[in-house]
Amino acid sequence: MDRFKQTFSSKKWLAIALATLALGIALSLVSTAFLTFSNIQSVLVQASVTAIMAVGMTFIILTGGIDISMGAILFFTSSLFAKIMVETGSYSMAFTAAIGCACLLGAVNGLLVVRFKIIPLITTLATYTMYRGMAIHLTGAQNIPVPREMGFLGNGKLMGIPVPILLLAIVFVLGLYLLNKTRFGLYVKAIGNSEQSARETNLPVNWVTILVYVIGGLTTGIAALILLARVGGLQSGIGIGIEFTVIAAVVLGGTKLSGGSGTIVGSVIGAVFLVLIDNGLNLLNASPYIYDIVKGVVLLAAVIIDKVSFERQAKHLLEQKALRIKSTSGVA
Amino acid sequence: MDSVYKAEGGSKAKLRNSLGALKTYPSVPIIVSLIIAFSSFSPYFLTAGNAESILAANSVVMIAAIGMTLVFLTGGIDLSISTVISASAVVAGTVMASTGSIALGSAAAVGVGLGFGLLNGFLIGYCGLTPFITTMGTQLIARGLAFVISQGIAVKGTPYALLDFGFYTLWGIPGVMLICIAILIVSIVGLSQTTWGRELMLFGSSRDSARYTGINTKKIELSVYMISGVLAGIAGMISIANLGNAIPGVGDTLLLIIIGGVVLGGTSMNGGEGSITRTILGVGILAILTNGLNLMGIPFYDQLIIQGILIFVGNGLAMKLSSNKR
Amino acid sequence: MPDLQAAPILSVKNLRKSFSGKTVVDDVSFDVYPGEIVALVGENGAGKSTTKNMLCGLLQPSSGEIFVAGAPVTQIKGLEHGISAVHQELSLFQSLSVAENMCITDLPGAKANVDWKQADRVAQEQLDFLGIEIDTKASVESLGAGKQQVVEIAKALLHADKLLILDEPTTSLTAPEREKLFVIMDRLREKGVAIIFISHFMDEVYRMSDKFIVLRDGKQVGNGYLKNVPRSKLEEMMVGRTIAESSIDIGIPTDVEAVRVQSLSSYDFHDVSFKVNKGEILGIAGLMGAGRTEVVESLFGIRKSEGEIYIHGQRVNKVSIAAMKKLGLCYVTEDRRGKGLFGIRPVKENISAADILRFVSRRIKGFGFRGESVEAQKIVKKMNVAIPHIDSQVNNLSGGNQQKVMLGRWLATQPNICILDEPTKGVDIGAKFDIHNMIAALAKSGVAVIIVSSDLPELLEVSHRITIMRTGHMVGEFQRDQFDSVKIISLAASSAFEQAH
Amino acid sequence: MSKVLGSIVAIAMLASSTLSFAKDITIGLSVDQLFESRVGVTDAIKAEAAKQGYKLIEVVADGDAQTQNSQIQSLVTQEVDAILVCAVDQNTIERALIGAKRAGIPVVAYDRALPDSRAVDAFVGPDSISDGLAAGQHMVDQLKGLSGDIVVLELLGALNDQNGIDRSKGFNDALKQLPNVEIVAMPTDWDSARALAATQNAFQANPDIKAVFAATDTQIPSIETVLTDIDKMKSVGEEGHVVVTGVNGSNDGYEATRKGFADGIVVMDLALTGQTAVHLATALINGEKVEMTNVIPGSFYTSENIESNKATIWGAK
Repeated sequence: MDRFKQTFSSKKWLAIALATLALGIALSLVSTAFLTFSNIQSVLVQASVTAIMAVGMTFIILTGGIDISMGAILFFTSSLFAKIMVETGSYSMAFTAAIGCACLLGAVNGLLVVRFKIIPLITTLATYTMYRGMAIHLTGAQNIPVPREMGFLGNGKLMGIPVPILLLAIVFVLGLYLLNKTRFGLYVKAIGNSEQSARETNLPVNWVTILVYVIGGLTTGIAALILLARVGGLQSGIGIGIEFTVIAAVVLGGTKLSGGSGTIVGSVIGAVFLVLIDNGLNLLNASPYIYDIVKGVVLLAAVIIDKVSFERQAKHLLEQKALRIKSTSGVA
Repeated sequence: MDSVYKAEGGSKAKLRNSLGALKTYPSVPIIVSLIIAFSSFSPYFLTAGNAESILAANSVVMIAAIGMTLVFLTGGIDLSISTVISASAVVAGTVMASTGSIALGSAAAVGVGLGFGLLNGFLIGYCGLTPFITTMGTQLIARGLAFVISQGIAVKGTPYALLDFGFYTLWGIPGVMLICIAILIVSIVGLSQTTWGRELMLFGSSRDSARYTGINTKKIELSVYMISGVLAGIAGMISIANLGNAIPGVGDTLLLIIIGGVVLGGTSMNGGEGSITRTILGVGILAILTNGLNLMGIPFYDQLIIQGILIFVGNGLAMKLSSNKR
Repeated sequence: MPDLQAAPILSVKNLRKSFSGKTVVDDVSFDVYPGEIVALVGENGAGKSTTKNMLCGLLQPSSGEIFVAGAPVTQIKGLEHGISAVHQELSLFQSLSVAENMCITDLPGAKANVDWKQADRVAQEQLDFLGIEIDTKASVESLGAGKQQVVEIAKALLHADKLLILDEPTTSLTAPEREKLFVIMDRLREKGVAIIFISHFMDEVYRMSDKFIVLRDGKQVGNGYLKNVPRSKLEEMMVGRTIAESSIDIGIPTDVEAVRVQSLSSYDFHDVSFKVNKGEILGIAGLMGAGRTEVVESLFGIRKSEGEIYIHGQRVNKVSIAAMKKLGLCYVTEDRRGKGLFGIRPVKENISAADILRFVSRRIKGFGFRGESVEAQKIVKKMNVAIPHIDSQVNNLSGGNQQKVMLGRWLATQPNICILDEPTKGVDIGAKFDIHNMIAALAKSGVAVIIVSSDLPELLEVSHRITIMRTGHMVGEFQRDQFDSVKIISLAASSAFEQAH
Repeated sequence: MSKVLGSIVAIAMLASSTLSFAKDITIGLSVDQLFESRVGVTDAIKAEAAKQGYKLIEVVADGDAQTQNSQIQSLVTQEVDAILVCAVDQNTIERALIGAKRAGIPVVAYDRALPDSRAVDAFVGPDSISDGLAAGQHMVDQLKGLSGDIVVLELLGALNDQNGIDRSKGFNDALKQLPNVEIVAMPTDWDSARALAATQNAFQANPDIKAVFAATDTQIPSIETVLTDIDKMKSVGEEGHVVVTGVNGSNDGYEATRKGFADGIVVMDLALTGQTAVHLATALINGEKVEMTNVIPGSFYTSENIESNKATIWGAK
C-alpha cells in the first residue's frame, strides 16, 4: 500500500490518467459511438493543438515561469504563414518564416524575462498585447485562405495515422527526450526548484530560461500550422485565449505552477482530458454554455484534491518526527 | 511630512520632496506629456465632452481595477473579476427585466459578486490554494453562468430610469463616474486610514510577519477577494447603465486592461507596494492613450502595440523607482 | 589514520578576514593532513562560518597565506583543489532525484544525451562506499533529513576528494543516522580524506576528531591534539570564562507566577513544563534544532500543541496569537527578515504593527492614523534606534536597528510576559548592550521574560534561571547562583549517542 | 502620422475639386471588428464617401462593446454629421446611440440590424432571412428524394447577432418543406475553430448527417476537414456526397463551390450595402425622410454557375 502511495505521489500524472480513463469508460457507457477507433482518433486530433502547446508550456512552467502570450504567438504565426503563402506561394518560405518567427517571439519573451526581471506574467501580458496588435497590423484583419494542399497537415494521413497525431507524437517524444535525456531538461527542473540554488551551482540559468520560452514559441508555431490547416484559412483573432486552456491542461496534468516538478505525459493527458469533457458534454447534448462551468469546477476540484493529498503527506512526515522525539528519553 | 524635513527646510528639502512624489507616482509625468501631446494633435481632445466620454467609458474598468489593486497588494491575483462583471450584469439584467426594480437588480449584482468573492476568498484564504489557478477556475464558472442565464444574448428590458442615469451628469461628471469616485474615496480612505487597510499592506509585504504579529491573515485574504467580487458586481451593474443592456460578455475582454492599468500604475504583483491612487493614474494613462490615439486616427491594432510597450516599460520603471526608494 | 609523512593537504597561516574595516576572523593558522579529522569549535559568532567560507573558497581572505598541497594560492578553488563543504542549510533541489542532485554539475554522457545509467551508477557507488542505502532514483523531498544530509555529503565527495568540511552535520539527525555518519567519516579517514568537522556537540568532537581548533571572538585561542586536552579545558577555551560576570542589574524576581506550561507536546518537542514568575528572566539554552523556538511559538499560539498553559494562574483554553496578545504576551521572533519585519514598509508602520490603535488618536472611531508618526518617533528615541527617517524602509536599516524596531513594536504593546527568541542575533556589540539593558529594565518593572538564545554568555548575563533543551526535551535547569557554562554546554550538547551509553 | 496627413491632403484636394457649396461633411464610421466581409463593406463605404467628398473618421472596437461605446461617444464629441455603425452585438451600444441622437446626429446601422434600438434612423444590410431561405431551398432540392429520417447539421452564427438569427430562421423555414428532417444546431460564434470542433462532435454523435448548412461560408473549409477525417469527402454528384450550403461570399465559399465540394452559396452584395449606407447618411443629413429598413438580398450560386459570376463575388480572388 505504501509502495502504491509512493509511486502515486511521485508520478502525479497518474491521477489525471486515471481520471481520463474513468471519463472515457463513463462516456463509452453513455454512447456506443465513443469507444470506436475513429472516435478515439478524432479525440486525439482535436486535442493535438492544445497538447502540442502544452508540451512547450510545461517547460516554461517547470522553470517557474508562465507564458500568456502563446495565443497571440499562434495568431501572429498563422497570420505570417498565410500572408507569405498568399504573396509568394512558396511553402518552404512560409514554413521557415512561420516557425522561425514563432521561435523568435518566444525568444523575445525569454530575453525580456531574463533581462528585466519583471515577473513572467506581466512580461508576457505586455508581449501578448503587442504580438496581437502586430498580427492584425500584418493582415489588416483579413481572412486569408490557405491552399487546400495544406489541409494535409490538418487531416492528411501518413501510414494510416492522421498527421496532427503524428506531429503530436513527434513533439511529445522530442519533449520527453529534451526533458529527460539532456542536461537542459535537468537544468529546467532545477531552476524551477530554486533559481537561487541553480545560480549558486553555476547552472546557465539565463540561457535555459530563454530556451524554454523559445520551445514554447516553437510548439505554438507547430500548433498554429495544424490549426490553420484544419480551419482552412486564417481567421482574424485565431488562437487568442487558447493559452488558458493550455495552462489548465498543464496544471491538470500535475505540473506545479510554482515550477520544479511536473511531466510532459501529464500535460498531454490533461489536454486530452479537456477534449473528453467537451466530447462528453456534446454526447449528453448539454448546452454549450455549460462547458465553461464544468471545466471550472473540474479545475478547482483538481487543485483541491492535490492540496489535500499534499497536506496529508506533510502531516505524515511531521508525525514521524514526533514519534522519533518521543522515543528519545528526556533524562541525561 | 514631519520633523526631519522641517528641520532641513529650504529648497533642497522641497526638491527632495517633489522627487519623492515622482518616485511614488511615476505615471504623473507620463499623463501630463500624453495630455500635452494629444491636445496639440487634436482640437477635440481637450474638450468637456471628450473628458466626459473618457470618464464615463472607464468607470467599469476603474471600479474593477480598485478590486484588482487590493488583491495585488496582498500578493494575489483575481482572474475572475472580468467574468464576474459579466455574470452579475446578466443576473441583474434578468432580475430587472422581470421585476423592473433597479434596487433588486443592484442587490442581485452585488450578491453575485459577493458570492464569487467569498468562494475565491475561502479557497485562497482558508484552504490555501494558489490564487492564479483558483480564480482561473471561478473565471470559467462565472463566464459559463453568464452565458447559461442569458443564452448568450444581451438581456433587454433595462428600466428607463437606469438608462437615464447613464446620461446623468453633475458639473460635467457622468453619474456612473460619480459612483466610481465615491468608491475610490471609500477605498483610498479604507486602505490608508483604517486598521484593516494597514493590516492588508503589512500582510502583502510579508505574510509570515503578519501572522507572527497576530494579524488575522485568513480574514484579510478573504475580505480582499470578497471586496474584489463585490466591486466586480457593482461594475457589472454600472455596465448596464453605461451600455443600456446587460451583455453576457461585457467584462470578458476587460481583464487584461484591468491588470494592465494596475500594473502600469506601479502596484507590484508581489504585494505590499502600491496604492489605489497609482491605479487611478495607471487606468488614466490607458484611457487617455486609447482616446487620444483614436482621435488621431491610429488604427486599434497599432494602439495595441503601443499599449503593450507601455505596460512593460511603465511597470519596469515603477519597479525600478520603488526599489531605489530612500 | 593521519598520514603525517605526507605534506599537509591544506595549510593556512595568519588568516584574516574583515568586512568594511571590521575584523571578523583574525590570526588563524593550522595544518590539515590527509586522513585527519580536525574539529573547529567555538561559540556562536566566534567566526567559524567565516573561516569555513574562506576554506571552501566562498570568501577570499583579507590577508594571510594559504598552501594547498604545499603550493601557495591566494584563494581556494573548491573543485580544482579537491575541497568542498557541506553547509548547514542544504542546497539540494528538492524535487529532483538523488542521482540527479549528486551529478548535476558534472553529468556523465553527452550534453544532449545524458547517461543516466552511468549517473545512477556513479551515485550508487558513492553511496555504497559511504555504506548508506538510498534509492538513487528517489526524489530528495521524499527522504528524511538524515538521508538528505548524507546525499549532500555524497555529492560533496563526488567533486572534492581531498578535504571535506562538515558544518554541524548532525543537528537534524536521529541517533542511528548519526552513527551512520560517523561510520562514513571513519571510512573517509581511512581513504585519506581529511575532514574539518564543525560541531557544538563535545562528545561528538571527542569521539571523532584527532585535532581541534578553538575560535573565540574571531581569534584562534587554541589548537592541538585533542587527546592532550580534557573536555572541561576545551570548553573553558571556547567560553573564555567559567562563571557569569554580570555587569547588569537584573533585579530580583517576585514569587507571583506569570506563566506556567504543563506537559506541552507537539510534533517537535515532548512533555515540556516550566514556569516563569513576574520579574523573572528565564533563559532557554540549547542547540539549534533542539525545539526551543517551537516551544515558545506554541506558547504564543503560532503552532499547535497539546498540554496546559496557564497565564497569571488562569488556564488558557483556546490558545491563539490573538488570545495570547490580549493576555499580555509578546513574542519577538528569531527570523527577523522572514517572520518579523515588513521589509518594504516604513519604520513607523513596523513599529505600530502589533497594536496599531495604541499609536493613533482617532477623532472618528476606526479612522485615521493621526499621531502615529509622533508616537512611533517616541519609541524610536526610547529604543535608541538610528534611522534617517521614520518613513524609511526597514530593509535599509542595520541588523541592530532592525532588531530594536522589532523590540520596540512589541514593547509598545506593554506586555507583561515577554518572549524573546535570539534577541541579539546578528547585532553589533553596542546594540547588544542596549538590548540587554532593556531586558533587565523590563524584568525590574515586573515583566516575566523568556529568552531563547544560542549565545550562552548572553543567557548567563541576563537570566535569573536557565533551562536547557535537547532534542525536544527539557533536560536540566540552573539557578543563577549555580550557573556553570561548562555544565550547561555539556548538557545541551550531549547527543543521543551519549545517552545511549 | 503620414496616414493622417495623407488623408487630410486627399480630402482637401477633393473638397477643392468638387464644386461643393456646402460645408465639409464628416462621417463617423464605427466598426465592431475587422474581418473579411466587414472589411468588404467598410471599404465600399470608404470608396463611396471619398466619391462624395466626405471626410471619414473610422474607429474599430475590436469586438468590445465598452470600447465601441466610448468610440461612438468620441465621434459625438468630434461633432460628426452622421454616424455609420455596425454594432458589436445587438443592444450593446444603445446608450451611446441615444447619446448621438440627443446630440442631433443621425445614425445609420449597417450590416447588423439593431431591431430594438430607439436611436437608429435607418438600417441597411443583407436580407438575412431570404439569404437563409435561398441556401435552405437549394438543400431541400438536393435532399428531396431521400427517404427515412434525414439529419442535417446547422452551424449557427452567434446567438446574439441578428444576421445569424435571421439566416437560421430563413434556413429553418425552408427545411420545413421536408417532413422527415431533423436539424442538429451548433452555435459557433462565427469562429472557425469552434465550428471545426462542433462539426467534429456532431459527426461523432450522428455519423449519418446528410447535409450541413454554414451560417458563414468561411467555415466550409472546417467542414471539409472533418469530412476528410472520416473519409466522407465526396464531390457534388458523387455517391455519398454530403450536401453543403452557406451564406456570405468569401473566397473560402467561392473556392469550395467552384471545386464542387459545396453545393452552393449565397453571396452578399457588399458594395451595394456600403454605397446605400452612405446615401442614407447623406439623405438624413439633408433632412430627407428615408426608409427605416433597407435590405439587400444576396444571390445564390451553385457550383455550375459560380465561376462565370466570379466578378460579382466580393470574396473571390
